[in-house]
Amino acid sequence: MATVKTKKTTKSKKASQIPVRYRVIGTRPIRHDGVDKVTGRAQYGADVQLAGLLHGGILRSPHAHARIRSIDTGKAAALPGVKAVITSADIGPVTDRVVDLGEGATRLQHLRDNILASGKALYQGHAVAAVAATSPHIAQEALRLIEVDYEVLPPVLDLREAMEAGAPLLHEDLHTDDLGTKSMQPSNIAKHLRFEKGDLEKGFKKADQIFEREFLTSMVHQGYIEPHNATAFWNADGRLAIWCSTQGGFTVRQQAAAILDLPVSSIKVIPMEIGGGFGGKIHVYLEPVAALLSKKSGKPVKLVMDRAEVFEATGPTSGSHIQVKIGARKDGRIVAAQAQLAYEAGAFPGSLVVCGMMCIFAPYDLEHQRIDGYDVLVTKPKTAPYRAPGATNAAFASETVLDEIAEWAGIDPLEIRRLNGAKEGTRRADGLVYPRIGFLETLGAARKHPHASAPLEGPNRGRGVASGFWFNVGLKSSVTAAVNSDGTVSLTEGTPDIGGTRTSVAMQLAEVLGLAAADVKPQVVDTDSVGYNDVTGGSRVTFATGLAAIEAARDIERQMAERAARLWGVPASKVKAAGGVYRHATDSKKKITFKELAARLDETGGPVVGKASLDTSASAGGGFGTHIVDVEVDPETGKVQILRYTAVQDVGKAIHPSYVEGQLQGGVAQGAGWALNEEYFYDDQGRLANASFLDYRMPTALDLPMIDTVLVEVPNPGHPFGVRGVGEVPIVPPPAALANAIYRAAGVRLRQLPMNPGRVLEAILTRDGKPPSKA
Amino acid sequence: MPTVFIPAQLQSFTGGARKVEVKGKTLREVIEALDAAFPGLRDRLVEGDRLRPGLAVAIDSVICSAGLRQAVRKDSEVHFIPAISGG
Amino acid sequence: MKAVMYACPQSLDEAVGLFAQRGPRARPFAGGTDLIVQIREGKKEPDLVVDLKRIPELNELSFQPQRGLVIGAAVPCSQIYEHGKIAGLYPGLIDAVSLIGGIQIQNRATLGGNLCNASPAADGVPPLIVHRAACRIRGPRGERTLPVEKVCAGPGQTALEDDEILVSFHLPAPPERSGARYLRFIPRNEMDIAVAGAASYLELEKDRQTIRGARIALAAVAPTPLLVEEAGGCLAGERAGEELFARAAAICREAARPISDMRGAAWQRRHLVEVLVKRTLQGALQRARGGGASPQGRPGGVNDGPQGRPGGVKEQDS
Amino acid sequence: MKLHVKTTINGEEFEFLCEPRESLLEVLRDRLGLTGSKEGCNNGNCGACNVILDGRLVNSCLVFAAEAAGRAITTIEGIQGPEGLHPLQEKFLEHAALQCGICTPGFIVAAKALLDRNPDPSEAEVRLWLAGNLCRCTGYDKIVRAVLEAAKSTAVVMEK
Repeated sequence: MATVKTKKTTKSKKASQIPVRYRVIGTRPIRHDGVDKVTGRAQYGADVQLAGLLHGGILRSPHAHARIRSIDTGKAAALPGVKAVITSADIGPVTDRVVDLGEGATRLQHLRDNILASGKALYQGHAVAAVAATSPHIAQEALRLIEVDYEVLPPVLDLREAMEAGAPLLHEDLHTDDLGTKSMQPSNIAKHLRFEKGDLEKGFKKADQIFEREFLTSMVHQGYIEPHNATAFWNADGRLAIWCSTQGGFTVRQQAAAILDLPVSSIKVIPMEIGGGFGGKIHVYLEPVAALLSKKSGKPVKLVMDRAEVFEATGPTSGSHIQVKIGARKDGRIVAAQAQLAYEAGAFPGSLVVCGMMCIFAPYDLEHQRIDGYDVLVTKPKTAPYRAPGATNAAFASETVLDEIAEWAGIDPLEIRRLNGAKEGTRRADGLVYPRIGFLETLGAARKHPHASAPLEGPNRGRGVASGFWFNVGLKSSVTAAVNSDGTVSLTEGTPDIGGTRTSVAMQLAEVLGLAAADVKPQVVDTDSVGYNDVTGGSRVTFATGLAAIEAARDIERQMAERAARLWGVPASKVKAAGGVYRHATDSKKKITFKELAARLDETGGPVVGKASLDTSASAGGGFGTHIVDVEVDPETGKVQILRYTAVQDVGKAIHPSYVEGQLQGGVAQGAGWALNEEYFYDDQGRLANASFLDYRMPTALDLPMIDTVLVEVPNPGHPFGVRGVGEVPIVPPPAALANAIYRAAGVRLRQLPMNPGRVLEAILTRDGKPPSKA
Repeated sequence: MPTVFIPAQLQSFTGGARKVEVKGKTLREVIEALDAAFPGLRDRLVEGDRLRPGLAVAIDSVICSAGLRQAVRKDSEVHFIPAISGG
Repeated sequence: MKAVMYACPQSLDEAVGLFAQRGPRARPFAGGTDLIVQIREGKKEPDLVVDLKRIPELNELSFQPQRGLVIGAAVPCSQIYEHGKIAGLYPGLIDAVSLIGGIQIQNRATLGGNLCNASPAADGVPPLIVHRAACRIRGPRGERTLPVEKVCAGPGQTALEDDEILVSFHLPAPPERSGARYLRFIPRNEMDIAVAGAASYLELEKDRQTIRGARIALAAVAPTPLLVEEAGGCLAGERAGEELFARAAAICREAARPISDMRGAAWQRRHLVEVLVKRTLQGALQRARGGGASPQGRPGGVNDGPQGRPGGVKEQDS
Repeated sequence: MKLHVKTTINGEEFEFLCEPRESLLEVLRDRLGLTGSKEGCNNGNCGACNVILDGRLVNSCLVFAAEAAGRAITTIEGIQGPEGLHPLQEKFLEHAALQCGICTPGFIVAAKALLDRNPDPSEAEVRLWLAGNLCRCTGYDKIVRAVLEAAKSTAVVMEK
């Protein structure tokens, strides 16, 4: 542990070389892509127009689980205007293998089968065939002419039933990886994982009280407003171009290459502006299909999902069943904690249960822990990450039990968190030891916030508190930055900008070079035009692409110093750069600004280009948030109204505070929707009954109050400006905070998400001895 | 000697031991030493000349990016963890 | 979307002619907020949509003390709540038209469409029922009148023949000391379909205590909007009060025949009907006594500010 | 069979041919190249396709293109005046009222329709008016503030 500390301290010293009084960092410039986005000029994926463009459509399974006996596409192909029809047979034979997609590995067969079903349809909405035609309407008409012979099989909709022996199997060849041992019988449980620390039994023996609780959460969707889209053109030279809405052009390239069995270099992915992702635009759905349709028709093909397709066939995040057992002493100290998390993977293995396992007790310093996780197949869409994937479900369980313990021990909810809170040096259940983190600081800031002590006026009102953690990731980013003769810098990035990261990255480059944010011209480019980049995800872009921009800026600074040296005829070592001014170390008359120097590049050796390609995995700082919420519960209807919300978070260093606040506010809104109304509502045949914005019920402007934010800045030692990822943490606490507030307002503990009016009402009626008769 | 934390799914190789100490100055050496002590472990950690897809290594709680060449000190802790990113 | 033709007749006769020709293959079209979606989803497959928005009779919106209120079937919701006179006289109707969809929908959606779409959850229909609206219906065989409560026959089914057009609604002028209130329950604060809805209408004697007459209609708890005559009947001649209202609410609860679906469970809907009937009776009573104030505020204080809509109508969900 | 439609968009006369089944949104985007109006749901529940039709805010996905005949339409492309950005657009930028930006055109068009009718709305009125527009990124806080600030700034201009 000591060694860890020392190592970190060294890094902090290095960081301190950059002045802490910033000129650009921490200011709020207008984002570089802003005007295009407020005038409607920004080009998103669905806006792509190409000469001769065909429009595609996808036929989807109406059944949750069915064997596909045959597909007859003859009538569809014969419809005038139809240029291509494909099924999984057009993907070609596959040798199954595990493909590494940079940020996760998956079986190629599963990757392909999710694009176009072969053999079995495994969820309602599973793609079965696709067409391309001269208009979207003709494509839709053609889909109706495709005849599929299904043998309908029983759906598997309930997580716990799916785990039972004898449940209908999704994959007859899938055996459980049970703590490293392969199960004898095939099963819907893909994996059983465990984290363990200390001696659980010993811990529980020290407890004055043990709390055992059980939680259920429903599958929910990321709910980005822009539907998935992809346009592909398979050129006669074998080069494939894909325009799409994605969190990562390079992951699209990698997945498409694997599915289509092409070298990555023959695919160029052009990431268009992206209308929200939240983890849901990492998996490919349409891109390879559009490519195959283009190959078959010889023309560019555009596929755009409608909203129902987005709900039915793209990645929601896992519904879950979580059991928590926590032992506490009378003084509020937690002595042992155990959890069992079962997460829905959907139709193919790969839920992010492991993230839930990592996060469930992560805010606390607990000696004895055991956490088991199960990855479980159900006949629902393959799940995808969703903003701090797995952590929100987990925190709903742990943070509401903690609230119960606080009440039992007679301790303030913020205080019990402080009492047990993790800090630098705390070892998590997964074994890792925290570097400098800011959890306790968020608790302190929450306590000081006026919201924490404001009186609650009126009946049926209550206040809840909860905290949350996300580890944040670094991964790989590459940028290039070219100095222009007018003293500006063109910055080329490969991480799609979903929430203002062009600007937050450009600001870091500007800070190092002593430029204004507006002097940097950032753009996100295609996969042929920049080095490899991992996805915009894991709250990593401002951190990792920012680090790359800082490196590129330093590269430019070195080169510019050399140019100044050349101008003055002195050795480069004599030139010192600071704040955009290059000075001779000893001759004070010799100084030149970045802008002046940029105008003289031609006479000193030609263009200057800075570049950086980094793997920043080592230093991503974990993030913590603590939320306070007031609600009013209508005891007659069970409806919960959010009255006031405050989100406190350790953000490390806010590069552009407005967009950091925006991340917190957006995370809260999503978390509140998940908490109160959002869910995948399946009928007993496994058909999604609410695949529309109307019935999925995401929060509107009228459902939320202003969301107050407090940015706590405990610098991440792994970043020269102290940046931590901020995007994911804020979705983690809201369901628990709301559950705790509902309890204090209405006296009922809700342990199932969503806590919609029906559930709250049922709990209130049951508490009053009048449980509803559901006959 | 570096301490290797054995994930639950590999503890069947170590007879249930959660932590073992092995010699090694690089991750490669550590894994070789592990495999010598607990035959078969290497194949669960390494594929060809690389870590298996989906697996990451943290040395002293820092996720490392140098693969099997990563340096390991005498008092280091080595953790094998799932490679994951986020939303 | 399957191919379809579009016609935009300028007169009622022209429209009637089109339907006489095409029968069930033609669909009337006004706001389009239901029909376009239904065609897009393949739930309705007309060959022809007949845009009724340019026919004068379907665009009438007028009030005269003798004649009462005439609302053309193609008048969008926002025009109704922006009409100076209607808001004061038919507050129960205003409650409903100002909470259908968002502003964008209210600028297109019509009461005619709301009724003829025949959704059990239509917000516009229960207030029309309690305000005793009659429908003027025109077809090739002439004209007829039908009380609103007789129009819906089941989900998506109406008593209109395929060649008939709903022209307008006719609501009698409200008597003195009358008032109405519509509330629906939705999980969010806007943009949802009612889990349950209730409209109550009360007419008081001169003492402002005794109920002369009452009507209560429900939404989303039966295959059609439901007029519960027995509930209204039990109020007549009685002194207004909580216990009395609870009795009417209990009758409504018994009359409800809800289903369970993704929007709510049957038990929840029955429970909500009781709550909503009590609340709307209180609201109707206040209005009948001349108090425009709403009985229940929207939690969260969002309705505490100035009036939400240009029409000056405050609206709430329950 | 195609229809010939004459209409006015952002103050200019347009003529187009379309099938009767095409929505106004489809024609704006695919036939006229006005891709600022976005499709988020295609059934009137998100507001990303908002346009102003004869002074009224509507979802262009729920309007047949044929209905545009003889009417006046304002799209996001027509909000900016010759003198520069509309105050709403400026305030959206200043207040960081957008993240991914896909809902932004719809919000700005909707807010424009609000301020045209009510130049000084309260927070509650703004929230109610914008309830038909979904944003998944911002939690609405900064959007509501931007609209309120834009109202203030236009009020100042009018006083001058």
